[in-house]
Amino acid sequence: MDIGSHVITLMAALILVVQLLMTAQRQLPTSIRLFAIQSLLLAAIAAVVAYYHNASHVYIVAGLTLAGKVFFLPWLLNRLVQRIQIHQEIEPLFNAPTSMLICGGLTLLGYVVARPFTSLERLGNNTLPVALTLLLTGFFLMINCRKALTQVLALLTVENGVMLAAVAVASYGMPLVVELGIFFDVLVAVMVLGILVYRIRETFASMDTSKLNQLKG
Amino acid sequence: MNLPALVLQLLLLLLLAPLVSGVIKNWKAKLQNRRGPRPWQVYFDLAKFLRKDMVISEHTSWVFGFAPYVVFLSALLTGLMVPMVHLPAPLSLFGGVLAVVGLLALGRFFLALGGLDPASAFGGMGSSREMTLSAIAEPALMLAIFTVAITAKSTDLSQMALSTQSATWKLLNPAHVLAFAAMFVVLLAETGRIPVDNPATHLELTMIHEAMLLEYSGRHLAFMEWGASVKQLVLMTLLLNVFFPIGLAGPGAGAAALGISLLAYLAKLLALSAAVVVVETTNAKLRLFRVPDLLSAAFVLATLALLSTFLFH
Amino acid sequence: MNMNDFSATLLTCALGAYVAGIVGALLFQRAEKLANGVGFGLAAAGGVCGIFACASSLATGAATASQSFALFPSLIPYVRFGLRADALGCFFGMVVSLLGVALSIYSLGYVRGYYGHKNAGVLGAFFNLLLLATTLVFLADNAFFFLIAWELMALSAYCLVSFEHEHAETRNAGVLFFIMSHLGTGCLILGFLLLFQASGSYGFEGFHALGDKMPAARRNVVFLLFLIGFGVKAGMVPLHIWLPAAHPVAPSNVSALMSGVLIKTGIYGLARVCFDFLGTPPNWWGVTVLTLGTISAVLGVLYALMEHDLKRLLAYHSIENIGIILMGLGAALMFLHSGHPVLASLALIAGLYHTLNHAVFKALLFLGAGAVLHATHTRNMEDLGGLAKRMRWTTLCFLVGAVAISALPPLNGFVSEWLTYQSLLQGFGTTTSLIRLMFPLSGAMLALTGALAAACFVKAFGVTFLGQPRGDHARQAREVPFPMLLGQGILVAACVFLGLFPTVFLKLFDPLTRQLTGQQLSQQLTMADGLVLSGGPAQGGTVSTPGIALMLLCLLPVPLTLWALFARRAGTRIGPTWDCGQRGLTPQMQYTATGFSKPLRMIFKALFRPRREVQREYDFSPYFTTTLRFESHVEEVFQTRIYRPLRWLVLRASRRLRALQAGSLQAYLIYIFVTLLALLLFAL
Amino acid sequence: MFVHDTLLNRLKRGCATMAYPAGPAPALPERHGGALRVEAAKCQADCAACVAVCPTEAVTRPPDRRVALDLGRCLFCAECVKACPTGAITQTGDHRLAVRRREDLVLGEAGNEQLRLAGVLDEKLRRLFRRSLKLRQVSAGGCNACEADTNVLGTIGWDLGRFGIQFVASPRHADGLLITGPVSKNMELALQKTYAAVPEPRIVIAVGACAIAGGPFVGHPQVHNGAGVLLPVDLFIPGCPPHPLTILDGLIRLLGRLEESGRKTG
Repeated sequence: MDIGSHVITLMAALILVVQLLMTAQRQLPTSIRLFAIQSLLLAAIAAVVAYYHNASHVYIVAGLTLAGKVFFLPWLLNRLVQRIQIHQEIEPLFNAPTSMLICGGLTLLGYVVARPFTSLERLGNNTLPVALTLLLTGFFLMINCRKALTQVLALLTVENGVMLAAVAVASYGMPLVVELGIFFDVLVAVMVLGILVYRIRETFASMDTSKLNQLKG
Repeated sequence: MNLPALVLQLLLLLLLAPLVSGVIKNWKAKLQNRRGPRPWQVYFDLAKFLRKDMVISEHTSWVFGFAPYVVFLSALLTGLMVPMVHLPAPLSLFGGVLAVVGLLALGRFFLALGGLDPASAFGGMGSSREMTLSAIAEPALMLAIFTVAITAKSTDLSQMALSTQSATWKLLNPAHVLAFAAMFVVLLAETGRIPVDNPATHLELTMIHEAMLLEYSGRHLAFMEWGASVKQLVLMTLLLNVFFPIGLAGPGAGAAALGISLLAYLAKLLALSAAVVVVETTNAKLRLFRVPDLLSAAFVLATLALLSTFLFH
Repeated sequence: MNMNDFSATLLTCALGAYVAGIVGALLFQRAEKLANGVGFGLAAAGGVCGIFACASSLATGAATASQSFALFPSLIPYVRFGLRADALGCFFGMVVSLLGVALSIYSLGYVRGYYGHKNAGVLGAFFNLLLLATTLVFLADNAFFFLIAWELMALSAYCLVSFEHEHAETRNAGVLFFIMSHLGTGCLILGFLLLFQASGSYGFEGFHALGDKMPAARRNVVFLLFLIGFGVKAGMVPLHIWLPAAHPVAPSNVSALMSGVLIKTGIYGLARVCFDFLGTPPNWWGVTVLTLGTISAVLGVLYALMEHDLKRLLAYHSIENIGIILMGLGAALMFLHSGHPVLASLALIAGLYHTLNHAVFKALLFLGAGAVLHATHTRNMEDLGGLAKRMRWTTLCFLVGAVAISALPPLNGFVSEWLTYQSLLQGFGTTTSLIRLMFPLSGAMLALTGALAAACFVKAFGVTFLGQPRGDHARQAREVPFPMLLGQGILVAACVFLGLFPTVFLKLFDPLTRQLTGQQLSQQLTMADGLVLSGGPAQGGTVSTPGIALMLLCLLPVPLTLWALFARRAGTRIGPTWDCGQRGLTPQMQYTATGFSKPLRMIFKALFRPRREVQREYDFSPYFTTTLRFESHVEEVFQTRIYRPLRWLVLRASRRLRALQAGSLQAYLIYIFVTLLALLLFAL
Repeated sequence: MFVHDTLLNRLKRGCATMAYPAGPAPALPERHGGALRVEAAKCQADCAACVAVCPTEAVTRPPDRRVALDLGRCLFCAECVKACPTGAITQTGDHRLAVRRREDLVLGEAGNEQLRLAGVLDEKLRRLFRRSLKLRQVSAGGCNACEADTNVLGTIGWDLGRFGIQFVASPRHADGLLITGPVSKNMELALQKTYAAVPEPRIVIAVGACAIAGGPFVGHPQVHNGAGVLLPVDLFIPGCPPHPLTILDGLIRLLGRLEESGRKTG
């Protein structure tokens, strides 16, 4: 039982590392690839939890994450990147060092806030703080970069954080219907955002969302 | 409620009402140093109106012919609810003072409609002014009634008279005196006496009560006039027997007690008529928009009466 | 099958009839006659079932023992679509069903006016939806279900109000109604949330006597929220501005339903919250409700007097009568506080009996106004007149309604005001503090209201029906089709029956007062086996409306014998009205509605601030005017003094807030992120 | 205090109404000659002195017949009395002038040197109006002198109200019309409508020379020469203007109240 928890803690830490990497670098394709790795780790955690709690429906969740977030979504985003031919995130709000610092602060906040709840976890300790940090840093990532596509990616990492919390803490408690609900919700959101990104590209010849303020009356 | 008492009071009501307004007219003339019509002149007028034909306007609907009967019957019914000679009034079970005020309002409602029906400007003016002034007079009347009803813990007129009769000091009680003053002003307003409206005027523009009757003739006019005089008698009796129930015969009174009670009642009635006559001859008619000030003064009097119910004892 | 199931099944089939009415009306939209018949026929059927269901459960006392039965299963936790036909709900259910029957029959005739240019099916559908929603509001047993039904009612009422949406006036009135009712609903939601917080569940039986368990401050907040929420719907004075705007523009059968029943949902809510939920009230609640009631009554009738639009006049009278009902409820609350349950139930009966009476005679008056509108296509009294000879039956029905609303014996308005007077009078002795002065003073204001109402309805009836027709629309008016007269006839019968036999209805109030104040007064208030109504304490004063009516007939022989004795040979001649010998009276010489209320406008100048403009055009000399334009109107004090400054403030604040909407996505994300962080920090 | 002084003053003055008709009639002013008396016998053969002098041709002397004085048209200016050489026309100082029929006003024939005074109303009307007569006054043109004198009857001295006679505002309440003035063309419609508005049974009283025969305006194109042309008149009270005593005498004589009180004084 403790092997499982060790494995899960390790993978949660790895997810956190991947998240920090995403905040630091500028390249779009690498971001997508990092997102795919993160989703893969998440699917693995789900599989381990399912194995140790022999909760069959969690396997489905792991499978779906694998199929959806590791293969389908990165493929979709990559196709989009090829179509738009923009690979650089030119000037984010905060440069790399400050954003790294902010992510550190957010991680600290995540741990402080999640501390009273860590007793809930059965497998792997403090996966919940990681999930919370994932959520906060994803949010910060969204604010940080202007490009619509990276904002979509940031939204997906936030969703990964939520999924991690769900799987790690209440995997056997969370009814399947809610999981499915969240999953499909994300799927649709991404598709819509994809179209939106494409439209922004069409109208403003750039993915920079700050152009949107020209729409003001 | 026994039938003989009812019939007797009905007859007394019908016969006494014109006499009272006749006496008031006669005394007013005496105070104006002229001989004036005899007190029973009103009977002659009523008898003549009954015999005469009627000319009805072409624009009127059935409401015009219906109104005189409502005015006359509602006045008579209120008369039967008010104790005149014998203490529990014949119909006291059917309604207390609130029913009396309600029935008088019913009579006024149809009188005003009768004024509006023939499509003449005078009728409309009379109805408008009558309804306005009676609306302003209503709170003062109700507050004065409330004052007495509160001390008597009942809205039944016989009960009020009994409670005032039982404690003689009640007559001088400031609450009763103030309430009586307020009710006296409302009496002048309701019966269209001088400070508010001049009953003997010929100038249509100054009339209030008379303007609504301009289109009535023959027996309709007789019922309207008779109803108005019965209403005046009812209001005066209400004033007298609630505030000064001296000599009012109790429930099981014999013939002698009833006789004394009748005499006492007539004496009080003449005294009140004298008061009305004095007010009428020594005052001039107020301008229409000064009358609300008079009536709000009455309202203030009634409020003071209410306050003094529990300030002084 | 015991009584409870009988009324439950009847209730469900009533609701079923309404639903069928909606579907039927929409299905047969194309065939107007069919849609009208099906829609309103089913509404009438639903009404009849509703009356029997509620009356039977009230009469047999099944109402108090009734459990709630779920209408259909609910998926969401805390929400349960349960109906409970308890005494208060049944009483109001009976009111809405009674009106539903009369108004549906009336609508069968009234809607014919809409054939050709408006869709009668849609009107029928929304009419049924409004009836359904209102019945559900009265019988709902769960806060959520109540709010859903409340919202459904508001929406269907909005659609019905703006049915004739081609006029701008209607659209504005509809939007105003919409905004105001949602302000109220907002307060209700907050109130129910606070109640949920105290009781843990949304079921009404959980809320019972919850006030005693809640801390005083929170209880007062809940009371204020519900007072504002239900006050808006009831049309209490400061929150009344939507009522005189919405009722005149709605079709007449709808404004009758709204004025008869919709504003009563506010009263039902107040009664449910103050008497059922919040336990023994502090004194200031009763004082507030009594004061607001008195102010509503007096201002309502004063503004009604200034109107010359027939339906706006009736709308203002709704505010007046709501004021009178609130006076009854306020007095009842004060008696509950001072520990006099008998007096409290007397005041409650007075308030609720006036609710029933007002529903009946106000609907009757609106139907009368609708009939006048149907025949003359105008609501402006200045163009009407002389309808008494052209629309004989409508005139009679309107007169009965006018006598009833002016609280004149022997009809029902007088009975409920008599009960209110009795409760106010006996209230004087309940406390020794200065507060008891409020009772006689509000009694005096009630008397002022009654007399002004009588003046207003002499004006309304006299100017509209009597005299000469002022416009040619009025000259060509003809009597309305039979169903409309039948609808009015039912309500006239109800008015007379409610007026002459009040003691029969007092038995229906027993389960209600037993549930709310634990008293049962019908024996105490009935004397002489049902003919005489007593005010409670012995020798406290009695009234007998059947007695008054009977004596009025018994005294009829007096004038008849005088006629036979003196006037046997007297004839009658029809001649022109006396016009001082001029060339003849033209309709313009009659007293107009504005003229009639002129003395009162002068007396209450301070309140009305009347303004009049006279524009005079002339060619060569000012003494020979060619055209003269006279305009006089009364300032809407509440609009100009309270709502317009409020609106200006809201607009200025929102203009400043607009800067927040910079349009940049990142700015929005930062706002969300910052609030998230703040909440997390706050949660530590 | 105002009320106190008024009451005391009023009570001190006592009743200021005259005793008439129970007591003696108040004296007429000396200028008022009273009724005229015509003794046609004293007339000289072809003397027409009075005819020329009369402003309203009230005196006529057709060639073959005796002199005729129509009191209805007479303004009581007494010019004819002064002009008559033989004193055929004399003033009797009698205030009683009211008559029921228009022809009674013509003096001069053998039997009627003086006026035959008005008899009482027929029995049905008398019993109806004896104690309560409400009149509606109509001024149909004229100089308002007759209205003034009728108005004087309402003062405390004459006090018409004590006989149950009263002037009312609306013709619907009235039992009869009291017409003054020569009924000008302008007032014809008003007079007709007022008469139509009075319910049956009704009477008409014409007061003053104008109302009887047009008075000084007789023959004018804008005038109908008196009320008799349009309405059935029940009582004529000649004079220009008739003295209040004459009007009062006419009214109570019409109602039969005079013999009653007359009987009292024997």
